Amino acid sequence: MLQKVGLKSAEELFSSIPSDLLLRAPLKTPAALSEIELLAGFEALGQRNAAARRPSFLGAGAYSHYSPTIVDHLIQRSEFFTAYTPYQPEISQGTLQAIFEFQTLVCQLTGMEVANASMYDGSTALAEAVLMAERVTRRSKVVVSNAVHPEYLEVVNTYVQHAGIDLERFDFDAATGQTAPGALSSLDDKTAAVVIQSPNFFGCVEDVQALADRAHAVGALLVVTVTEAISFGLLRAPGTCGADIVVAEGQSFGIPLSFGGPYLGLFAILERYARQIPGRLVGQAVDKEGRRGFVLTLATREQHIRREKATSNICTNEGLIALAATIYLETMGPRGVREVAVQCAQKAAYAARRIAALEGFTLPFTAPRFNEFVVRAPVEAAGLLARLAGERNITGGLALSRYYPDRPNDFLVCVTETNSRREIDALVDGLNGLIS
Amino acid sequence: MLQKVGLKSAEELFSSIPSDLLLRAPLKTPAALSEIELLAGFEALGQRNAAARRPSFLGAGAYSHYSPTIVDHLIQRSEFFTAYTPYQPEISQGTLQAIFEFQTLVCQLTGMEVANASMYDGSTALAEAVLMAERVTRRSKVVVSNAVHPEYLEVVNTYVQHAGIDLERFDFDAATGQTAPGALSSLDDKTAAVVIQSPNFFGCVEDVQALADRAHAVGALLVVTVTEAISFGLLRAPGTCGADIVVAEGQSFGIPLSFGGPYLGLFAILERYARQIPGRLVGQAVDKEGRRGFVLTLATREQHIRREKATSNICTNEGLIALAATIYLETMGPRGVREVAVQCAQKAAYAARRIAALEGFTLPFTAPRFNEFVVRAPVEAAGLLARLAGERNITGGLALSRYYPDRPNDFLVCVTETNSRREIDALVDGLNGLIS
Amino acid sequence: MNSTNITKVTTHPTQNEALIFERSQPGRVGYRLPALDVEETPMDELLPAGLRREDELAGMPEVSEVDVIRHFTRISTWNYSIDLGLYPLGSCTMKYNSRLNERVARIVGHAGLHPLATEEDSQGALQVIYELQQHLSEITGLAGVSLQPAAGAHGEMTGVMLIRAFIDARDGEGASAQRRTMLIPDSAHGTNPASAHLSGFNVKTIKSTPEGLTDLQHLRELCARGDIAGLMLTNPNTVGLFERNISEICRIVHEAGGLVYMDGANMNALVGVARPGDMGVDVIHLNLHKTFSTPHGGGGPGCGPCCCTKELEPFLPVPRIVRDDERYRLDFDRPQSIGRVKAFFGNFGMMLRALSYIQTHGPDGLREATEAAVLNARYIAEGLASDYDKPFEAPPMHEVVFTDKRQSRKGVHTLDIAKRLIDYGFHPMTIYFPLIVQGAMLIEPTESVGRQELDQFIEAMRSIAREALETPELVLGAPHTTRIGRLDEAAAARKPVLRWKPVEAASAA
Amino acid sequence: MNSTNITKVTTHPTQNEALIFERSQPGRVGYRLPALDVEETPMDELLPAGLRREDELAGMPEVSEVDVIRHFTRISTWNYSIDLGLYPLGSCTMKYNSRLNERVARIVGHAGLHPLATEEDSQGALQVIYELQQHLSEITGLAGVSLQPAAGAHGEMTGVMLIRAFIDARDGEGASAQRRTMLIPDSAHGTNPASAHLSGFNVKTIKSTPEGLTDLQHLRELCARGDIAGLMLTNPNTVGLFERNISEICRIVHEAGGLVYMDGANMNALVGVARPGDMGVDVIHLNLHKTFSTPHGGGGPGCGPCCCTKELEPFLPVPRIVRDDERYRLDFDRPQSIGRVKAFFGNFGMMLRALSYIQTHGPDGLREATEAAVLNARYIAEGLASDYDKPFEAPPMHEVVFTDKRQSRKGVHTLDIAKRLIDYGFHPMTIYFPLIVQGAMLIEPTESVGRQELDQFIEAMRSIAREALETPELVLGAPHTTRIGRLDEAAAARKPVLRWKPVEAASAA
Ligand SMILES: Cc1ncc(COP(=O)(O)O)c(C=O)c1O
Ligand SMILES: Cc1ncc(COP(=O)(O)O)c(C=O)c1O
Repeated sequence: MLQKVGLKSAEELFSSIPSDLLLRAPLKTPAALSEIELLAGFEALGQRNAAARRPSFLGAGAYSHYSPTIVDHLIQRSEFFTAYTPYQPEISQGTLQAIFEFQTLVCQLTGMEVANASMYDGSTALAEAVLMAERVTRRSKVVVSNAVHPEYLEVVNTYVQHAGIDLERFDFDAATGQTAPGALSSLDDKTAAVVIQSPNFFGCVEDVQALADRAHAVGALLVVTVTEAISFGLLRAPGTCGADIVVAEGQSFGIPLSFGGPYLGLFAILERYARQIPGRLVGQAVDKEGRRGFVLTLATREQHIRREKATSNICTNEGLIALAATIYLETMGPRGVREVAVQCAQKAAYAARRIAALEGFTLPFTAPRFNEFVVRAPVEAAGLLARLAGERNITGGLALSRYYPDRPNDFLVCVTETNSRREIDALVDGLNGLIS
Repeated sequence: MLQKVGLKSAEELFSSIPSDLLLRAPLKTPAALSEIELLAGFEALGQRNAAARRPSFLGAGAYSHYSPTIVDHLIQRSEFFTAYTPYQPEISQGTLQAIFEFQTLVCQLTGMEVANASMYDGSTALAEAVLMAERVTRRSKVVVSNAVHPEYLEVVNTYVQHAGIDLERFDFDAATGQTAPGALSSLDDKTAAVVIQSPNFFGCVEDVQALADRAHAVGALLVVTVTEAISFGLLRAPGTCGADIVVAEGQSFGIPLSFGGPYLGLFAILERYARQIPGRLVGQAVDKEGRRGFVLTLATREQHIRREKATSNICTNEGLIALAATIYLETMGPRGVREVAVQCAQKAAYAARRIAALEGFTLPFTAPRFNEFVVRAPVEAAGLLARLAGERNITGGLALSRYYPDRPNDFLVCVTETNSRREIDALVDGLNGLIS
Repeated sequence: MNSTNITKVTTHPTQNEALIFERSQPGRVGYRLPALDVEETPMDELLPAGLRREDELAGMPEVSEVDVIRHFTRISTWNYSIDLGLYPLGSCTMKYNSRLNERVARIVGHAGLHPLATEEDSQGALQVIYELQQHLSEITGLAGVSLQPAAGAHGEMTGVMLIRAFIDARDGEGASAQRRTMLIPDSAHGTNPASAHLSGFNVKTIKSTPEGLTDLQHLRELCARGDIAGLMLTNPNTVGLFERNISEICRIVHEAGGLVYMDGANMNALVGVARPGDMGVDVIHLNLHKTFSTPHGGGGPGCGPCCCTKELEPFLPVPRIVRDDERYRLDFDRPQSIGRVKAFFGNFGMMLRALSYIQTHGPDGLREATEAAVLNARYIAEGLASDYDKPFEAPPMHEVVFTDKRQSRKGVHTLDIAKRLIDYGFHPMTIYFPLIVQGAMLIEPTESVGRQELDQFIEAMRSIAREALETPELVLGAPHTTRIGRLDEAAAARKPVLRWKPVEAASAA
Repeated sequence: MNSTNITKVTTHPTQNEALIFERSQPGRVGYRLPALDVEETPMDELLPAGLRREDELAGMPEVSEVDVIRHFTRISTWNYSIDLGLYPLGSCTMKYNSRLNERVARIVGHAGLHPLATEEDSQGALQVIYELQQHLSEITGLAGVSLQPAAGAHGEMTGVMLIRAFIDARDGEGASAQRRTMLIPDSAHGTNPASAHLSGFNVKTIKSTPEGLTDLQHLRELCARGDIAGLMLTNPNTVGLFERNISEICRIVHEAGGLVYMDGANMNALVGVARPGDMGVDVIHLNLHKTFSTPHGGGGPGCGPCCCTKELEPFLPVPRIVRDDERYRLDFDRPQSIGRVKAFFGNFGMMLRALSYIQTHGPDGLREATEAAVLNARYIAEGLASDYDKPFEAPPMHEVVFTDKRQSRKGVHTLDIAKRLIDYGFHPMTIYFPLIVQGAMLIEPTESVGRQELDQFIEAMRSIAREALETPELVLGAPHTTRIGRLDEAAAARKPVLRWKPVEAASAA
């Protein structure tokens, strides 16, 4: 082939690169490995991730849910996972129809009118929601609850730092754990949005409607974030409580924990803001013979057309993860999603009741919860959890000191349908045993 | 739907079954399990198969070889694994073309002219070969080497017990481990076939040509069995040494051990016997416009046409396993198959050398070997191997007492490319340590 | 102007994927192995040159990994499969193959277990086999179970050999030599007579009645001759009808000193509803790759357990898998056994899947599957009754047979209808089987299909019936939508080309 | 008579698979969960009624497991994919996605690891991240690497924010406020200006020369104004040419006080051959889903590492993953960091795959892949030169751009050629990008294709060129072989239907 293109050596392929820029030695990356060796290496590394095989009560933005076997099987169809963005609809209808179903499912779950084809994850979806609120309202102040996931808050901070947006924080009630509408004192006609999370970072379910009313009273939008998307199965849909933008982390829908990614940002809005939404949208279309098909649509919002004036810079999104979530949701159906949600809530209630009954442990927050709750230990939580892991082989939850140095004894416990009663009892036993 | 077919209840569906035959109570099979529970149950059972995760030197008809990742991935394409026998060629060309490639590969490996679409496994393929030899020669005596896999011999016995075939056995040389042409004293003009295995059960490579000459001298066929099909990569093809029928176990071609099945019977013959071959055959064909396609062919040999006069009763064969072997062989290619074979032989030679050097251990057979060899321990082998497993976590081989009570101290060691030098050294160390 | 011609492109890579051998490029490789990590022995020391092959495996394809992926992905698209829709092959029970079962079969503790591991080291696998035996015993109502046979026909051979061994033991070799007749209905699957023959029996054919059932009168006559070893009966039979005289049939055979073998290929009509053991059946084989959903895999692997009465149990193949308290072990000590029918223990991977199927369904689920399978067949029977002739009146169980009588008057035959069905997006039904029905079309929907798709299928079949009247050439020329048209099978058999050869070699030959 | 019409059946289930919502049947389920194993809390105690949803998730589909399998298997057949053949989308690097990498990503110890596990409990994963950082640093010649960004555009945003943070730190907030101009060539990908805008920069466009390179003169002019923060340059650029003046370009920008951002989407032309860090580039993003083979997945997920010089490293997102002796840990103590750009650590699953890619190839394999990718593009450039106009003379690197100038004289445009290519069994190239080329057709074959298939592609393109002359209506009406024809995108955008609604609701609306 070199001959055919008139070259004598592979080097000549790079003759347009000035020779002083050419590498003279091979890269110092590891020598080529065979499959056997490579797999053994990654297996060994996996063994060093001790938490991956341990009963776990970690949540806080990433959740252990059961994923039906067919989910991972179907996303491995070559036709899905080795295709790209459906730029050519005639030859990408599989992907397009799946996204259209995804958008519909997200609308149904959130109670919203329009959903996009996905964002990177919950945190970046929230940041984009804040930017969108500014575009929609042309106001520059955004008031954010302190009970939003701390890492989400950090991401929002990063995204808006050069966007001329003032972020203000408002606090939650120390007794209930809910953000207090009363704390929303600074709302005014410069406020673009009020941003909350429900269930919030501490597992407390917010009074979304009350907060929506407060926001709407000054003409601001209510942005609701959800990190535990399975809660849609049991909790009132934000769209029926006044939310204007709902963003969520979709990882709960059958996506592996995978040390934090790839996950799935859900983004849903009211129809009137459709032309301001970031990301891709799939819409219905017909061909000349009237046959239904699907296409990428409203592309004029996007970077490849609008460049710096686009609603977002996003291009590659989370396609395959959105497909996995779609398959998960369609397999589980309304009953399944509800049953998972109910089991999560039931098991969390059981765990909370049993832990609360332990000598020395309290639950500092009183608000209704879904499947996460804060526990206050009689000792420093990080140390307690480390001992629980080492001595009882249980990951008991997240020490809140990671984000809140002023809460040394608190930890966040998450219970899902994958935690058996035996595991919960072992957790309770372990906490009790390590303290007494 | 019941209504639509004019019924009132599901029971009525079974009204043609006399009521005294109807089950009145549910079956006493286990209660339905969810995916989570079921997987946990099978995982727990898998944990009780201690040998599955241990470095192992077991062979003797089932071999640990590395299977490239794409093999298992591709056979899980719905289009392959949820299809059936390609009765309707227009809608089964994928399966048919793959089988045609399989047949070609089997011919290339064995050096034969025609191969079928597979038999159940090596042992039943051998039994069918014996039956075929009788059909081809119209003679009734079959002379079988004692160095054929003992379980294969048992299967042949079962198959021929009502076929009017006399099986005679002939012995191997106690010093070399090879079957001795000299032992073939009873060959005569009633002999339909001489049956050997090479490498034989003790790992010794037979002198196929010499045995073929002996068989042919009396007008008998030579049937060659191979249990370790990777040996085709290095050893002379039986077809170039006078074999008339070659059968083999194809498990070595990327098929999991899976406690003995499903495996893959290879069956290859000289072209002149094609109409006597058992099992399915795929052949090339053309459509009206001259396009090439493939069809099941020479069906008049088969049970669905010829019924009791068929060349075999086989119907369902090992389709998907044949596909896996095809993918394996095409991925490895000639170089890969040869390299695996060479590594097996090299590593076995290394292991044999090191074990032979141990105080108290000898190798009773002197013939050339491929990747298996018999070791004679200074103590009873079964007990030694049990200690090796328990104390050193190594499955050291097969105690021959399982089949040969008169060989209490012998065990068969198999080494493949998956056994690292570290494992071999640990085996040698272990044997040494447990004895001294 | 023919619009197909102008728009159709003949060089489409997916549609024209060649044989892999034709894609071979010297030097390409698709594998990566670790380097040899032991001291190398000189080749001649390893093996004398005379024993080594010299051809370097010439002719085997040299391709890259992505070549292999594209090759098989492309040719896979030429297949129909259950996952694409209804696959109504009668007698084959093409039901959904659960992905969960595939996952189970790949658990390392099972997939990586060597068959010659010690009992101690394989307790989990032995328990799998033991439990599946127990469940199949419960489902069939028969005490003895061997999972060794690799497929239905293999189970048949095993079962028939049991009968022979039992009779030999009962009557003594000399006396039993007079009992060498196996009765088999004319509607039976070809494997039945072939298996009987393998066991040294002479096959006699029993007629079916006009209702599609075993002719009792004929059976009595044949039994009266004193030479029968047994009867091989499929139930529901191959026209989809339950042999309602089964108890009487068994009585007749038993009274004549014979045993009753039931071909259990159609157990999908009975699981949880009725048990062969309760009917008087002595031996049965099951097809785990039909009733118990293990994948058909383009033609296998299968698993054909043989189940039998207590009386026949001593004759089952060795080793048996038995339980002593909490320990499972191999029992080789069965002096009356017919022997081994396969190396090792049978197709263990299929057993895992079948056990998973049974555990997934539970007792109610198993029965519900049966009900749905039968209901679906009834629905099709009903839906096609107006357009196709049914040779038998009685409502069918899990499959229904039609004939092409009405269509053949216009020159359209079963084969044509089958091929035209492909254009409608369905796999054809089983055709020309059973042999007793002229132009048989045997349709088995299984439980794995919803009403919507049944309606689509019925509509397609009715539409073809209309086409057979109005535009028969459309049906006769079908399929029109596949890569290739009907292939010349006769020519293929006349001068068989059974393998690829390099061009030079091929032209030289 | 139109033969398509007579033979085409419109009810084909696979071709007509409906939306899943249209298949819903009340009561059907596809899941099985264990029974609740704790004492149940009364619902009202669990959650006040006012907080619970009341709609029972109405509208969500109720289907069985096999319904789901068939639904997705069927619609999957409407997609083209890499595994079917050449997917020459320029700028997207549609290379083979190794199955081994998929297996690696599913190893339980990785796939099951929670991102908030303690450092102690996640040493394996932290090592994966650390090692990949090291390798990417070696490959780019840049010292600092963050794997946090989730895709290329995200990496751009991160990189541009680094530039801003660096300038703010260097010049002080007040002074740096004067430097708010980001220069971007007219040929750049749309994400570049969008990302610059997100970081508060004003975009100024630089022209390209007739040779397809950055106009140095224009660059100097723009740099002379004293307000530039930097330049975002793609190299090789989006017309597939290496910016041979790259060192000079970097010098000009640096002298003007700006920094150079390189869009690394085209690194498949450079890995193992030349390093951005050696060229003077300050920041770059990589697309692991392009150069490092992680699957495109129908539009993601990606992973867009941001690599930068030592000077910029303090500004990278937190946490950094660092090594202390044999221990890996998260370093949050970076006071100058721009902050977090994503929760947790980025798309870890993609990092596993990319690391596996690097380990599989080894240094030589990485370079060979680059060589093959460039050679293949050259081969296409050569093969199509006689039939299509190339806007730029220079031989291309890993991708080549053509224009439809010649064809459009006959009324056939790039879009038509692209659609016609579908009939020939190929995915179209990238079209109408970059914007500076009239009717651009940007073709990137990657290394994952053999000569045979390149020849088929070239032949297809040349055949289309002939058709454009001889039977243009054939090209204008393409594709002819797909389920549906060209869709009316304008109408779809005018009255967008962005979700399914139940028929009543839809008609009420
Ligand atoms: C009625 C009947 N009996 C026996 C068999 C043989 O079963 P197998 O193909 O598993 O050998 C079949 C299957 O094809 C069958 O349909
Ligand atoms: C040149 C170029 N830059 C940037 C991007 C954006 O990368 P991503 O899609 O990963 O966000 C792309 C990819 O589409 C690209 O081709």
